[in-house]
Amino acid sequence: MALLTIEHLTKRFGTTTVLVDFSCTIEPGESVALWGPNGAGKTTLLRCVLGVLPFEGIIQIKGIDVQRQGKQARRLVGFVPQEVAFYPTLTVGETAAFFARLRGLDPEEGRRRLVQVALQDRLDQPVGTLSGGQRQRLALALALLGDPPLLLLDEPTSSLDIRSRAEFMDALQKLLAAGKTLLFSTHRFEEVEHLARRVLLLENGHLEADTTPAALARRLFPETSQYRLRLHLPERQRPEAVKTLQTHGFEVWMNGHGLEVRVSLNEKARPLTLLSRAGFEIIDFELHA
Amino acid sequence: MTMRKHHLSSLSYYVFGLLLLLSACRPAPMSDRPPIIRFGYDTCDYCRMLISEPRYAATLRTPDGQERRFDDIGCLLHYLHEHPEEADVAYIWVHDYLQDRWHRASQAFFVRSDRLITPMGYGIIATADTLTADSLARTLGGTLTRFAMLQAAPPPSSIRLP
Amino acid sequence: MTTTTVRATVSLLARKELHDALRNRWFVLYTVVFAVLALALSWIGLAGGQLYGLAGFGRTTASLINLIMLIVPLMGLTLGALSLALEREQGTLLYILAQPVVPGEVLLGKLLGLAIALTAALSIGFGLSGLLLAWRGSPIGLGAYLGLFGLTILLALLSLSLGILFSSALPRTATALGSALFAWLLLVFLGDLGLLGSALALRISVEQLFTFSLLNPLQVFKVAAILLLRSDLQVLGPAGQYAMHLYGWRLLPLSTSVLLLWTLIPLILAYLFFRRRGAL
Amino acid sequence: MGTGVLAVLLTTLVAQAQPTSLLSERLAAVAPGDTIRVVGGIYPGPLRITKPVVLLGEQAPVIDGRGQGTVVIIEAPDVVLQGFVIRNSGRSLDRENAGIAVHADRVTIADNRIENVLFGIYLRQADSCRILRNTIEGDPTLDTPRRGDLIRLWYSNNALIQDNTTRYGRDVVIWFARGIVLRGNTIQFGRYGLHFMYSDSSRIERNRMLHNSVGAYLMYSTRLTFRRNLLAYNRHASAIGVGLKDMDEVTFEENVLVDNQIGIFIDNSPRAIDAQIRYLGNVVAYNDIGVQALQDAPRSIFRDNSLLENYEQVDLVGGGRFSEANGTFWERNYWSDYRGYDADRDGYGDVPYRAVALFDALTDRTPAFRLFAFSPAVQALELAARAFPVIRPEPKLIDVAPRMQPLLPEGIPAVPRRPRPVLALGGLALLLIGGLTIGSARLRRLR
Repeated sequence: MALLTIEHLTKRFGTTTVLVDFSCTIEPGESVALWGPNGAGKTTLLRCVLGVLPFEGIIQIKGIDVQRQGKQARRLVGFVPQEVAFYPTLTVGETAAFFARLRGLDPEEGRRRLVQVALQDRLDQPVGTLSGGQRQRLALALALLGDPPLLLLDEPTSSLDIRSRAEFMDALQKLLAAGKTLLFSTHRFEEVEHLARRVLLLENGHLEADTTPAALARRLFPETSQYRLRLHLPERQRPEAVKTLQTHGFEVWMNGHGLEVRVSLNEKARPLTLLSRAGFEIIDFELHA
Repeated sequence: MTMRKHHLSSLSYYVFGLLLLLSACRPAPMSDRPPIIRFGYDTCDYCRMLISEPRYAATLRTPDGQERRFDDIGCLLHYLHEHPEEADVAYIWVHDYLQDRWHRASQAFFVRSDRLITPMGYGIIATADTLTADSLARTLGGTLTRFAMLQAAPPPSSIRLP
Repeated sequence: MTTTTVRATVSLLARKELHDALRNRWFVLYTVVFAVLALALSWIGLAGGQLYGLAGFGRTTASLINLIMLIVPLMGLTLGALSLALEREQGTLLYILAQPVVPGEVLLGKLLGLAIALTAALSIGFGLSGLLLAWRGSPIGLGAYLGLFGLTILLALLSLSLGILFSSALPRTATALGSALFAWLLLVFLGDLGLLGSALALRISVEQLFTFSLLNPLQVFKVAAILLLRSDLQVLGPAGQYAMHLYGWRLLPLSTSVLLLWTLIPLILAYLFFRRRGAL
Repeated sequence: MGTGVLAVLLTTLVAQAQPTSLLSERLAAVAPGDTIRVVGGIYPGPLRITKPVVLLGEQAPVIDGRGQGTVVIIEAPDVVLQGFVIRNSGRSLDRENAGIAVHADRVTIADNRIENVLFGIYLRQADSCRILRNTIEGDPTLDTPRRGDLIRLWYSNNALIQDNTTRYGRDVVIWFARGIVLRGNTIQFGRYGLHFMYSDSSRIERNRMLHNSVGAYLMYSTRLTFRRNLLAYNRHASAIGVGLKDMDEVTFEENVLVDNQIGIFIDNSPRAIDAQIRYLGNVVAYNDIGVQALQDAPRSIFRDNSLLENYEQVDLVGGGRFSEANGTFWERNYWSDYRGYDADRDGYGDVPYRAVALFDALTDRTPAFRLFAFSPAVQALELAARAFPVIRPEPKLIDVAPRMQPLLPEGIPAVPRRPRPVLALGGLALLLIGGLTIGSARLRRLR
């Protein structure tokens, strides 16, 4: 039996239609990425699956209708939003206990989950003072309360720095290995490549394609062409980095935020490795066609 | 959007219902019934005292629907003397001394006696017929009279013992 | 799998709401202002009576009713208006709705938590002035005092549910709060002034005036409060006498029901809006 | 010692054993002017006294009417009836069943307890009587209109009525009686504390009229002194503390009127063109309306009164103003709503007190608008009227030099004050509930 079934999902806000006749099924253990430009309907789709927005069509989790039996359905879902918002008056420990109770669990269970994401030392710290990465880890811990089979993540790494992002991805990887089903939206191809087995391509509310990361890669980066790797580095390191890459035969130039390197598809990660080894601090990177 | 429209229409129902309610609250058309006195609650429009005892009470209604209430027929007569413009046109009722009934003042029979202690001491009461009035006048040692005669005379003073 | 009962969920959400309310600057401010003013008014009101060996229901006692009519709706309306709208804007509403809860539970939890917070705040104001009144010998008895407290709680509840209605119907905090403040103006000032004006212009009868005035829940509260404190409505003139004659002491259960209705209907509307709107 | 007790016991036994007709027989046996001592015992009514005798009751002998007719009828002058318990009269209003009916002059009725009667003491054409220190109680189970008057004077001049207490009657009535002195009586829980009509040259002082529908209604009389009376808690439909209708030459002095619906109600008084009324040094406090007059109150002086905290201090029915042209003067009164100052420290405000209130002006013209009393909207209206004098109505009255401090007459019986331990408990309970809720919610972390 499919874990998640979406049939003829249509969502309108007033006169604008955000999702049009969207249907798909997701099996247990799958990891599915939602891909598409901003405004394509990724966030709305996830919210419909959560049942927090009214919509037309049917969404079922393990056969439970999210609109009619939302409470039971949501018990099967852990959710990590794009920008995590906690109650500013609560501490980390209180937040964990509160959401544990909300799921009918022992508050102790909430605090145990904090160990899993290495937040056990911050029980009495107000959630407002957590860093972005810590908040995201807390959100993940809360999403795992009660061991739901399905995790929904809405651009979970968008507010993280590169190192937190890597840690977070590793954590998700482990969850996947442990048998969780993931449905997440992202606009970073490397995350798709890293985590997803399947990609749903959204465009203007339509399901454009139900495909694989490899197919997506071919779409995005045809084999023959060259790509530009945009690297974000601290300003003082940039001239040195340019020199380093040029000595390894890369074509490099500087722009407003950092530098851009012309790379081919099969060696796109080499500049990163080179610079990291040479001790440069890479804040972020993007790959463009 | 549809919600808002729906809300508006329910509001208009509300207003409509309200108007209905209000129209129900309008005073009923003037009837031939005497104005209601809430005994022990309303005050006399002449002497301003509480009207407690039905059997001495009197009321009138002016042609434009204003109501007056009196605790003593003597107060009614004083009032009419001071408001001659209402005296000829108003509908006037007096309460029966012996039964729980109202009479039109012009049709009632009155007894005046020093031994009747009415609320303001004017010693005037009203009855339905001449027979009752006559026997009352005899037992109380008073005189039988009609409303026109009471009105024609100067307003009564409170009774004084001889 | 563990299941959570509706009761457990609502009580948890209510406790969280209470926890939040007690840390809300508005709430603390209202509580303090209400307590201080109630105390001050009782003190001033009794000061005269103490000096002359006289006590009664004077202008100053009236100003206690005035204070309640001014502050309590303001408390309820603003707290209610902030309740959902603020969380919606912060993003916490989405997060809470993504948990295994239903909108009705969230709404009920909010209402309950805020109602308890308001009751606690008013208890302190009432308790302090009650002690003062008892100490200095007041004309108000325990029955009337507790009755007035109960009516005030009802008033708080109804303004709270009105505020929650604005909060659920209007997407942004600023508009919800603005509408709530406008509703407060309407209830407290404009409604009465409008009725006064139209009564002057249209020369409506005493009965109609009374009926119309009951459209304003604050007037209903006032009539019931005066009936409680004075045992009659003479002080409200012919309209009061009319009401007293027509209903007598039935006015008390009647006005209580009207106030409850004013609480219930906005809540139902709020629920419908909330379900339709969801987390957005 | 032992014999003394025995003697008392014996007397009591003898009194108890007396045949009930013995009192009438003893009356028949004595000569006019004799004194009869009656020690204890219960005697059946009615008792008719037709000789001028002195009847002295000791150990509260009872005369019981057993619910039939009038209990004691006094038809001889100079009778003294003292120290009895008189109870259970008939219930006929028409026959005027009373505890004691007096039809003769110079009768003294003192120190009796009169219980469960329709009328209490009824003086009919009985001059120069004295009613002293009696306690009279009607039947509280009857509707007020079905009750009788506990003291009633009818064509009975020069009576002295002093230090009596009445409860649960209809009215205390004084009609057609000159030269009455009514002093130190307490009249409670009736309809009209005092209904006073056609009774010239009288004096009413130091009485307490509490919890009646109307405190005192004074009508159609002249040369009345009404001073140092306390009229409180007289509230009922259309209730007033003291009403004056067609009264001439009244000195209304140092009375205290508290918590009535209307403190003083003035209707066509004075009536006579050369008559005057003086309201001096009264305290009018916590009434819905302090002083209400139909039209003006001409030829009246209001001086040294203290108007405290009345919801509406002064009301002129139908609007308008008190006019000095008609001889109405408001002078040196204290007004609790006076907002002026006293820079020269002479005890009187330097700015005249003006009774202007927009809301009063509205309600004087349209009383129905009183419905909006206590509304914050009305407060806002008043504020606006103060800020923008354009919409300020003409003042009802002007007191050129209002007092800065109230003037309180001394020696007036105080309004009974009730301690409120129960209220304190209620307040404490609420405080605890509120405090504990907030305290526990703040202390206990959300775990």
